[in-house]
Amino acid sequence: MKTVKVYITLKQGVLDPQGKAVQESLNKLGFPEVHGARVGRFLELQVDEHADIDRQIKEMCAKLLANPVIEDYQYTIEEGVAQ
Amino acid sequence: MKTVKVYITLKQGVLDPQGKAVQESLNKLGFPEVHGARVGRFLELQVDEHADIDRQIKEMCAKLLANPVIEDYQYTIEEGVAQ
Amino acid sequence: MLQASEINPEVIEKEYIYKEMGLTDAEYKHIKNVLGRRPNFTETGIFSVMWSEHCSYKTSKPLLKKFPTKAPHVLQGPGEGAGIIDIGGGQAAVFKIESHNHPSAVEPYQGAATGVGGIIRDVFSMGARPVALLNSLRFGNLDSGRVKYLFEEVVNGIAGYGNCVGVPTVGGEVQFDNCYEGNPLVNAMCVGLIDQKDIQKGIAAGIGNTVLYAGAPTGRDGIHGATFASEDLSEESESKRPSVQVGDPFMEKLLIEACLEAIHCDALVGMQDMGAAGLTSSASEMASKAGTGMEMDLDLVPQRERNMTPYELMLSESQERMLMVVKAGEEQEIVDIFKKYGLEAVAVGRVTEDHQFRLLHKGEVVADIPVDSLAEDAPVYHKPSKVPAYYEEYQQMTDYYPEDVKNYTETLKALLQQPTIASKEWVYDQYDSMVQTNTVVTPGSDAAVIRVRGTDKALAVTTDCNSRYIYLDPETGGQIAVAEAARNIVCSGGKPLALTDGLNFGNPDKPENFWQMEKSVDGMSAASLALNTPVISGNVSLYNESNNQAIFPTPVVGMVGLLESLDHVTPSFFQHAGDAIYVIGKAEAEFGGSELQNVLENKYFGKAPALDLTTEAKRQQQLLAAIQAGIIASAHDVAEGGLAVALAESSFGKQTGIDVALEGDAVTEFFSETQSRFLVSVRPENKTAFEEMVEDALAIGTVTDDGDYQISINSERTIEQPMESLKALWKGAIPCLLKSKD
Amino acid sequence: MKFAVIVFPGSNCDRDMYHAVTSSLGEEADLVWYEEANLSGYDAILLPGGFSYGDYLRSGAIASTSHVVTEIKQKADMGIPVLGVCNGFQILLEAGLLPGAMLRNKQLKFMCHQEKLVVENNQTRFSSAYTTKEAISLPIAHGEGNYYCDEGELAELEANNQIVFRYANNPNGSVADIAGIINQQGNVLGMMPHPERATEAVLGSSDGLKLFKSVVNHWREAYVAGV
Ligand SMILES: Nc1ncnc2c1ncn2[C@@H]1O[C@H](COP(=O)(O)OP(=O)(O)O)[C@@H](O)[C@H]1O
Ligand SMILES: [Mg+2]
Repeated sequence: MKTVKVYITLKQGVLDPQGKAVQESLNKLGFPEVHGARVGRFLELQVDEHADIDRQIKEMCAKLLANPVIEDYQYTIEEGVAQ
Repeated sequence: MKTVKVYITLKQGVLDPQGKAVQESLNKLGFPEVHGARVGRFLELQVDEHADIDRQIKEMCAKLLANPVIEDYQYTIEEGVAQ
Repeated sequence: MLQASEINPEVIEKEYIYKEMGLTDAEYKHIKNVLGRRPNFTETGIFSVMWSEHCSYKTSKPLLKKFPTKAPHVLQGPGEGAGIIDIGGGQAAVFKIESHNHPSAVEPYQGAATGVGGIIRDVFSMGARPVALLNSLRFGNLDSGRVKYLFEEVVNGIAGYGNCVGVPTVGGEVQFDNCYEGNPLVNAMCVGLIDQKDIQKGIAAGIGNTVLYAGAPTGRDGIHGATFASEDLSEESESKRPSVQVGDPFMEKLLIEACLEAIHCDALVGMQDMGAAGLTSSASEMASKAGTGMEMDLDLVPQRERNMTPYELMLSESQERMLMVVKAGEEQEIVDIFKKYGLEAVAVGRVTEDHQFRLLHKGEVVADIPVDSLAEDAPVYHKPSKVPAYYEEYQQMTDYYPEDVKNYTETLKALLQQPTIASKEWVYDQYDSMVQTNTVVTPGSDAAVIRVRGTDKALAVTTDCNSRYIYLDPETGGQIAVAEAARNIVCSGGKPLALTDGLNFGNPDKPENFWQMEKSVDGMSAASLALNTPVISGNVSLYNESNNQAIFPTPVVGMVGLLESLDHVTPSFFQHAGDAIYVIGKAEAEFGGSELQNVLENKYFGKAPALDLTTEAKRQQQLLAAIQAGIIASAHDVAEGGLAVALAESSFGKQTGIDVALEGDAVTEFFSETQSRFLVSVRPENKTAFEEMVEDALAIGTVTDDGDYQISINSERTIEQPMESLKALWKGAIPCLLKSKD
Repeated sequence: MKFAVIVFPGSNCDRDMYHAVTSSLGEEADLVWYEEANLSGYDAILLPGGFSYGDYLRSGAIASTSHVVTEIKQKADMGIPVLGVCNGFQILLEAGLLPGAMLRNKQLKFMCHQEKLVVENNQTRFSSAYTTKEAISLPIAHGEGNYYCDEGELAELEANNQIVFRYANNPNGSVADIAGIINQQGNVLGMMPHPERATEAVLGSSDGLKLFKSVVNHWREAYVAGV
């Protein structure tokens, strides 16, 4: 079993109102050092071992997990089951 | 400037309806190899260099970024500005 | 490590483990008597939740008996998932209110969301389609970061769940007072519609019939929820945090559709949601009500987590689960319906005739309890009650009169910006109030109005409770809460039919708190009798305290009324320039518990306003008759902030102005909170008819088109303001408080 | 004329759409469960609002991968009119039947109220009963209605007159105040405001009725001989 971690972020250039709100709140809360924040999604998948896993993850991302119009994704494949 | 990446996940045992919907949908889409999915959040912060940055990130997570009642978080601190 | 379930019966007794589960020595002894032996760990847990206040009402039962619960139009009073009233034409309205205070204090989004989910299940488990949601909320003052967070997240949670599940949130109320700072209140009400022939009950009838479990698998969430709800909020409850449940409104939506399809099957015998105390209470209550027993094999219960113990399975409060009893041999029909919606319905047990509640796990009997002992043998406590010192002191005070009001305009502006009075648009804009396309009157009015599709009828729905009056004088305040709800229904054009009550109080072991409960219930009962609005369902939430300080007694009233025709729908705001403005009822100098007292003194003391139930009933009947006769252009009740505020509120709906002349003491005329008063507008041609139909009405002015708020008192122009500027203050107050720095 | 109202798990404006078509408009409609979908025999396809699959992952994303959406694409290619409202619009975007994507409202809040719109293009089969630049009022009810497309796509939408409705006072941050767009062929319309909630005066507005009437008019003219 592999643990696939997928990080999905809004594309550069796409306005991120949530990120902006997070940054402002952090500044207000007493963290003026924070100059930018972007909010994305983080998925952890448990996937069977598989020769073609790399291609498969790409396909999952393209078909469902990320929306190519607004989002980019990255992923890592790790051994074993995450806890 | 540092790039702080924060990964926020639901605590073990906390219901993740979103993860379940994603898993079922991946299975249906022709990826029966996916046995589990959990959906979390992923934040990228641009933060000024700072001696105490570690403690500060923890504080940000505790105060705002993560909901300690149901979520866990992890983070990494990287050099430079992410693109 | 020793698994909790392996703690043996001797140890439970010797080391008082049962006390940690919330049972007293006497209760434990009683259980031993009932069983004729020591209960094992699972059984102790089952008794502890069933005998908790939340499920057994052991403290409140003697009080609840006082409520009038019967009337010809009551089809189902207290005792089922929700109460039911006849609305004619073979149809009925189903409704109930429920609190989720403690979970919301710990995790406001999920606490509020699961509160909404739970009350919706109570309604559709009766076979009714949920058609409206309301909520009644209380928070501390909006000046601390924590309170703002709680407020924002609770609203967010209600929206998140209600919007997704597709039931419009059409009304409710929010009030802010210091006493709720550490213990917010989140009460949710759901109203459903049903054809009377489809009414379901939560009964496990028919020996040998199958028990089906449907919906979400069981996890470890919310274990101890029922007992948690019966404790003070303290440091300790922090450590119980992992028990927070997460709602899945998507699953609930599927459950609604599946259950409402299943009720048309002959195979279905009974259905009940798994709410507080989960599988334990739903299963045992269904058997108890039917006079049967039940046997379940816990290995068959769908499970989300591994190695769950019988104790955990029975006490879990995982959301979005239903229990059904289905005719033996006809299970497949039901299973197929659930399958269509992607849901599992699994046989987990059967109805037995031996009146035992028997549970099997891995081939062993892990609980074997006389089923009636869980419900009927639950202890009932008659708690001592004592008049609080503050009450006697307030009763002796000379009547409070605000001497310091000099500038009426500034006072009006201050009142309009008080969060309890200010526009709640920030809240209800986040709720989908229109889905199902029946919402004729959307939030922001006195009562919301939902059309009954296919008829010319409509339901008016509201929640109300001014806890300040109840704190000052629980009996009068209790009457006022019911009367105010009925007033709101009447103003919208409906005839009040029945109510559901959400009794939120502090620790009942303190005699002063218990006295508050007793007196509130007396007051509410008297008013429900006088207004012919029986109590058909309700909920009790006790131990609402933080740092040993109780909240104001807050028995929320949720009321439903019927509009015989959509023509009777009446707006709360003025309609046309030239209409005559009347106020029904005369103001007395009554300021105890008023918003003005709050503004000036920052606390509440003195006497609550008086209420005469005969006058109240008469005025409501006359106003309703006038509405039904079609001679009322708008109607609004005079509440917090008095007539000056009511006049402003009635002017904010359309671009109208007012020109009003009053006589008497200015502070009293403007700001007194005297009860049983209404502000109405009438087209000029209907004035005579109106004056003939409605007593105690005084013409005070006209609706104008100049967009100005103008009042004179004793012929002297006293307040003159552009309506737009007043409206801006009223509308902006809550968003502004939320934005301001902590 | 016969409409298919597609019901996904979590759709919740399906009945509203059904009532708008059958009661207010007086045409035929079926509620069609997404798995049982056989779309032959329908003259138009309606994707209603709601929270298909709980809006989990991204609104409309999971529903857009279902088999019925493939079938809807085929019907759209054949010229059958397809209307997606709110979640239905989100599904059309996710499925690529319309360009762009939906972001969260810029205030990060769900909002529900009447909103003023301007009919930008009345030359479509969904808007011909309106006059051009007609000001109408329709309810919105969404948390993710902040329409996004890049500059190139926007230029194309503008050039082809594909923007059918714009907000008069942009409530959610949408690019170019876009409230509803149509595909190039002119038979697939997606919009965030709810016309089906505005077909009876008693509910606050009947401005949505003309949208459905336009669809019926077009169909009568095109397919019913002698009308
Ligand atoms: N304050 C009350 N007034 C009237 N009836 C009440 C009150 N509290 C509870 N009840 C009735 O007792 C029954 C059990 O309530 P409850 O345990 O809250 O329901 P559930 O098991 O669905 O959570 C319900 O029928 C409810 O209407
Ligand atoms: Mg319940």
